[in-house]
Amino acid sequence: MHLLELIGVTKRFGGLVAINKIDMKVNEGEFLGVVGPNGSGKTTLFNLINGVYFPDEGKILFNGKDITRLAPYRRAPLGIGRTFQIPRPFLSATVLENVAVGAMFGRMGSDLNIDGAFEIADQVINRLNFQNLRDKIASNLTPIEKKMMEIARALAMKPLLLLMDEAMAGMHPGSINEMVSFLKQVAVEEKIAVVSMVEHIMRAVVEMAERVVVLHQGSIIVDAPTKDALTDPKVIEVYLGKASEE
Amino acid sequence: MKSPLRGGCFLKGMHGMIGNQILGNLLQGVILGTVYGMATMGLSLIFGVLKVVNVGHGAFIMVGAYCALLFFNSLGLNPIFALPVAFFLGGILGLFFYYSAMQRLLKAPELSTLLATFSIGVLLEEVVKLIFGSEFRGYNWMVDKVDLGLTIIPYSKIYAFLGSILIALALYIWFNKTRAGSAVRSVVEDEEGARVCGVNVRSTYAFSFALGIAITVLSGVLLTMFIPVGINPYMGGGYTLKAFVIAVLGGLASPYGAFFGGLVFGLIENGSYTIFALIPGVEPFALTRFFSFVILLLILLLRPEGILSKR
Amino acid sequence: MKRANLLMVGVLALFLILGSVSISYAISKIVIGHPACLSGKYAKAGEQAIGGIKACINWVNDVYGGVKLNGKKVPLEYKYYDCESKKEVVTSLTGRLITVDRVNVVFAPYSSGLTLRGAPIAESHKMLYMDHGGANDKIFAQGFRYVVQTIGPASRYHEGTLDMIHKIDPSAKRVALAYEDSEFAKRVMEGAEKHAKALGFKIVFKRTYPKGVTDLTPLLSALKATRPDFILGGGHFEDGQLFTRQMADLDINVKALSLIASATLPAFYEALTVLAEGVMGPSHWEYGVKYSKAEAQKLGLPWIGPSQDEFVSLFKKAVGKDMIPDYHAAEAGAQVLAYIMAVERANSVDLDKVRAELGKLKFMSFYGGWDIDDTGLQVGHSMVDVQWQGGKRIIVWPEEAQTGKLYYPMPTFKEKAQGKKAIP
Amino acid sequence: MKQKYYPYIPVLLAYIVLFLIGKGVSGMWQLMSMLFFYCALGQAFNIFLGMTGYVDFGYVAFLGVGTYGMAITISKLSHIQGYGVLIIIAGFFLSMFMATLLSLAVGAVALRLRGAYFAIATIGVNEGFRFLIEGAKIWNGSEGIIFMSDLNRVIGSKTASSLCTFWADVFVVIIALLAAFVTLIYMRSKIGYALMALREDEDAAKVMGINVTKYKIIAFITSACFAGLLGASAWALKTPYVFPPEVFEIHYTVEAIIIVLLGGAGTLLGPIVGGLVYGLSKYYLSVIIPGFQLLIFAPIVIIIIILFPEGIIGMIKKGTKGKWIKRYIIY
Repeated sequence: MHLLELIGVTKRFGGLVAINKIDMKVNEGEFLGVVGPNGSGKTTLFNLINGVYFPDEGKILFNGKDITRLAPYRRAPLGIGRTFQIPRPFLSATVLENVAVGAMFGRMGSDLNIDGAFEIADQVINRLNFQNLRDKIASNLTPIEKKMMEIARALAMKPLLLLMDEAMAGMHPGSINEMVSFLKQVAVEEKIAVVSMVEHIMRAVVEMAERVVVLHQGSIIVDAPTKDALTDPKVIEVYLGKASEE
Repeated sequence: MKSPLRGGCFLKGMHGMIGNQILGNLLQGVILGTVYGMATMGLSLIFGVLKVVNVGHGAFIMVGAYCALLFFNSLGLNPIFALPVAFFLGGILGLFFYYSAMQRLLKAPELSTLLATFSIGVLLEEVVKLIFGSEFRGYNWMVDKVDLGLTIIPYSKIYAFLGSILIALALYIWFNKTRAGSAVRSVVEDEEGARVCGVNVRSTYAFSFALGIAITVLSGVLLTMFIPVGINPYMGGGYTLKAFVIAVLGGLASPYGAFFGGLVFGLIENGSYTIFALIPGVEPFALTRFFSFVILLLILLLRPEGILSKR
Repeated sequence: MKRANLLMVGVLALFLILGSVSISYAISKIVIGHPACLSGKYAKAGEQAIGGIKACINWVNDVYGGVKLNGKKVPLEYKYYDCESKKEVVTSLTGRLITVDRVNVVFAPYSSGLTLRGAPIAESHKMLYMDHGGANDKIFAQGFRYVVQTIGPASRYHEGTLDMIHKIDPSAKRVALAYEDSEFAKRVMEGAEKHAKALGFKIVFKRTYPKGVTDLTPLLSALKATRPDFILGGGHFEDGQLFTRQMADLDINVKALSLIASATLPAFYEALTVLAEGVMGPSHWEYGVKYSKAEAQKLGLPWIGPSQDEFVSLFKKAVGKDMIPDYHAAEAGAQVLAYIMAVERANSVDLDKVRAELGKLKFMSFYGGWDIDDTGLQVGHSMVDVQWQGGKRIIVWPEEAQTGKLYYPMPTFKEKAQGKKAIP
Repeated sequence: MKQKYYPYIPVLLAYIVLFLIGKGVSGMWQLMSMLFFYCALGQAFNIFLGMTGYVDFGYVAFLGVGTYGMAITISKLSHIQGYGVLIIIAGFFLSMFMATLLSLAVGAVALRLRGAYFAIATIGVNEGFRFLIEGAKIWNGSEGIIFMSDLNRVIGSKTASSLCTFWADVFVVIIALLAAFVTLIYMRSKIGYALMALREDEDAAKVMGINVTKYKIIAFITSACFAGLLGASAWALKTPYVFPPEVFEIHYTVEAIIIVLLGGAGTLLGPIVGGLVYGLSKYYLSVIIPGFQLLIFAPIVIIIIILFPEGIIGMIKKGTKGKWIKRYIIY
């Protein structure tokens, strides 16, 4: 059985189709890269998976459970975590509190009391080793620090599936590698399936992902193990098409 | 309540008298509604652009009313002459309050902006009270009336009616045909987009706020042409509440929506009275107010984008 | 040491002697306490009331020579604080006046609400509580024993007007009632309705409009359809202007229009100018009323206090500016007179004796008649009716107070627009 | 575990000190009772306004129905003899019940809306409710209820007046303390963190697994309950009459907003500080320059909003994040 399964999912906005009859599977603990140029429907896809939008057609299964029309706040406890393209921390709270909120209402939330949540938050912060930021107020963080904090917040939710929207964008290569290796390590230990979404094919994804799904204009054009995917003519075409813009 | 009135009504027959009354009231409602609509466009414009609800809206209407009052009583001038002055004064007030306060609150939470605009309103009220005192003032512009059979309408009301339409029309043209106008429109529709298209959003903010206040003060003059009495520093509160209902009717963020919202509101308030008056043992007038707020809630729930907009 | 003891003995002895002669001589002054509205929304009325009270106290002390008590003349004193027109403040100040300042009587603050706020404290401390600013009859249905009213109750505001029309124009039968939907105006409306029915008038219209209304057109067009002979209404300051104005707009012409609260104020004429011609309004008292000693003798009532002109000059002295007193001042002043009369008749400041005398008391002053029923409600004071005639306020009713003849019927709005004045 | 409740100590002390001043210094009780009212108002409103960031412009409606709850109970049950205290208690319960009912109704409707739309909707509810009472002549319509005589009959005039002059204020203090305590409990529980999250970013909060609607309604109802009780004691018991225009006066809502903002929205100590600052400045301004209070006050409020949006306690709190003083005193 797959952890996540999308069956013929379609989402329209007014006239135009954002996601077009997508079928997609994610297995437990696997690393999946979702690649696609701007406007290819990646963010919409994430929003469908964690319930910000409901699909117009198709089904979404999580652990075999139909979550197609489940409210977002009921999905997180099932184990769907997420980070945003532009980080959305709770600005007035400290980093620790932010992360703790993740733990409180995440998969373990129901059987965690406040103190428990804060313990988990502490653990996560220590693992990502930014104890120095622990008591800083989120609004005083740098963009990168915010991203880090968001990843920590998502991990504190103890997710089975972690959706990462442009997680490494803007980080300098050193810390990207750090991050990637760290994520891999955690993912393996805690059996987290990571779906990382990026606009451009970059080393990080290649290193991280075992499989890549390439989105183009709302539909999947390629779904293959990373190496094959990257050499696939369709993909190259899409990205050559984009090349001019860069 | 067995007041002989109701007996009388029924004897005279519902259809005849009551019917004419409703029609007469609706006619009055259209005229008043148009002025109300005009008096709400500023609120909607400011919300549309700055996403700020001007809780002090009524105070600016009050300022306009005093303009008309002074023009008539002190200078002996026909209130129509007060219109440009009120517009100008409003613009200045708008710029002043934008740069002194609103500019710093654009990204602030509702809590701050609502309280700030409310305080601005209070400040205006108190200043006016300090200058002119808290007496209820008024002016008596002697004009003729037209008897339409159903009801009688003095010309002053008709001027206010036509004035409102003309100004609304002018705004419409300005919005759609001029560059500045379309800049404002683009910010209302999609601020990010507008920025990308090279619209100077900040100056558009300042400009729209000033314009919004200006037409609000202007509408104050028009309102006194409709009701030239009861002018006092605290007259604004009632209009603020009306303006909210009207703005929501029109979709809150759309000035013309507000204009037509005003029409609808006028019809509701005047039309429903005669109906409620048929219910024994109630105070129909208060019920018309209640009714208008029920409609406010319904629209907020069912069609927050306003009754006129097509989804 | 020794000297001190001697002194003490002496003092004690002195007290004993004095005490044995008579205790009642202990009273050296009578104090009136008042949680007044100096600031806040009733500041205007408050200033007037204080002026009126001071004026009458000065009259009592300087002209009248003090309050006669056991053959001695005892001076009156006045102790007041500012209650800021806030209900939160009235409570404590009333308590303070009674417990700390030990006054002999408390005059209530302005408005029914604030009067109600102080009443329970006065009642619980067994203190006489005189109401010159709370017109709501319901105050006297609360079972207070020591609350006494000088201001006429709201229910009687329009009785005079109805009597007048009943007398001068038997043909006018159709009356329309349109009042503000407020605690006070509602009382006036009920009273007017009762009295109108009693006099055989036909009520063809009876409606209210909410506070702060900005357009009366729907109500007025309904009213117009009932073709009344005259209209009674009003409630506050602004609505009266609106009412008259929109009557003019809709060209509703009646023989008489009487509005409470607003119509007697100068602002009313300033706002409406000629449209206000002939409009009437009831008032508790207006400068120019003709109540006099002679008048009192004619009616067989005892007379006390200054003449009207004396009162006005005393008032101006008291407030220290050239201001004409209005009815707030007059009723507060009259209340002082009522109290000292009761004290003199009781020949004591003992609460129950004074209250009993107040119950029996019936007199006339510059303010007019004064008489309460056994609940403490004012029934002896009839209001005057004022009419705008050529921009002046003329008292047209009751006849004994008249300063001019009534102009009746009121000119039509068309005539007014052409500059016709309501001068008989 | 115990130290969880240390921040409550300063709150408790503050009210005790105020109480002692009121009792001790003659003529001070009235000023204190006014301050009690403002503090309690802020404390109660803070639970919703402060913790969710939603601006309920119709908040006073809950005090209004609370006042009516007490008024109705006393005037309807006054014929029963010898159950005085019980009737008062029943009054409190009815007030709470009515406030809860109204808050449920309003919550179901308005809490679907956000930001400005919510604010406008709540204004609509407040005004609409008032006009319904007046128009449909519910509870005597505009004439209101004057129930002094009933109160006298229920508990005797002596007790009644000590109720009006002293005990009503004591109830207010108790309500304030309760509200503060509940605030602290919420802050130290998941509710508090959920509210913080939805105040900062409602959509993110949803994605984080927070049932925002549930927590909003919890805060809304709690806050409304305290408002109801406050109306019952500070208005109904202190002045045994109720007139619709007085109890639905929107300016009380604005005062409450100012108090919360002044002290620091969403802080435990904020409402007290806000209430004291607001109450005292208002009181002394009206003594020094009667009639001009607002003229001075309005610009001050604007300046505060611009310069100190977090309020007094909010600023201190920010400065002391993670320090012991914050954990125990400033909360």
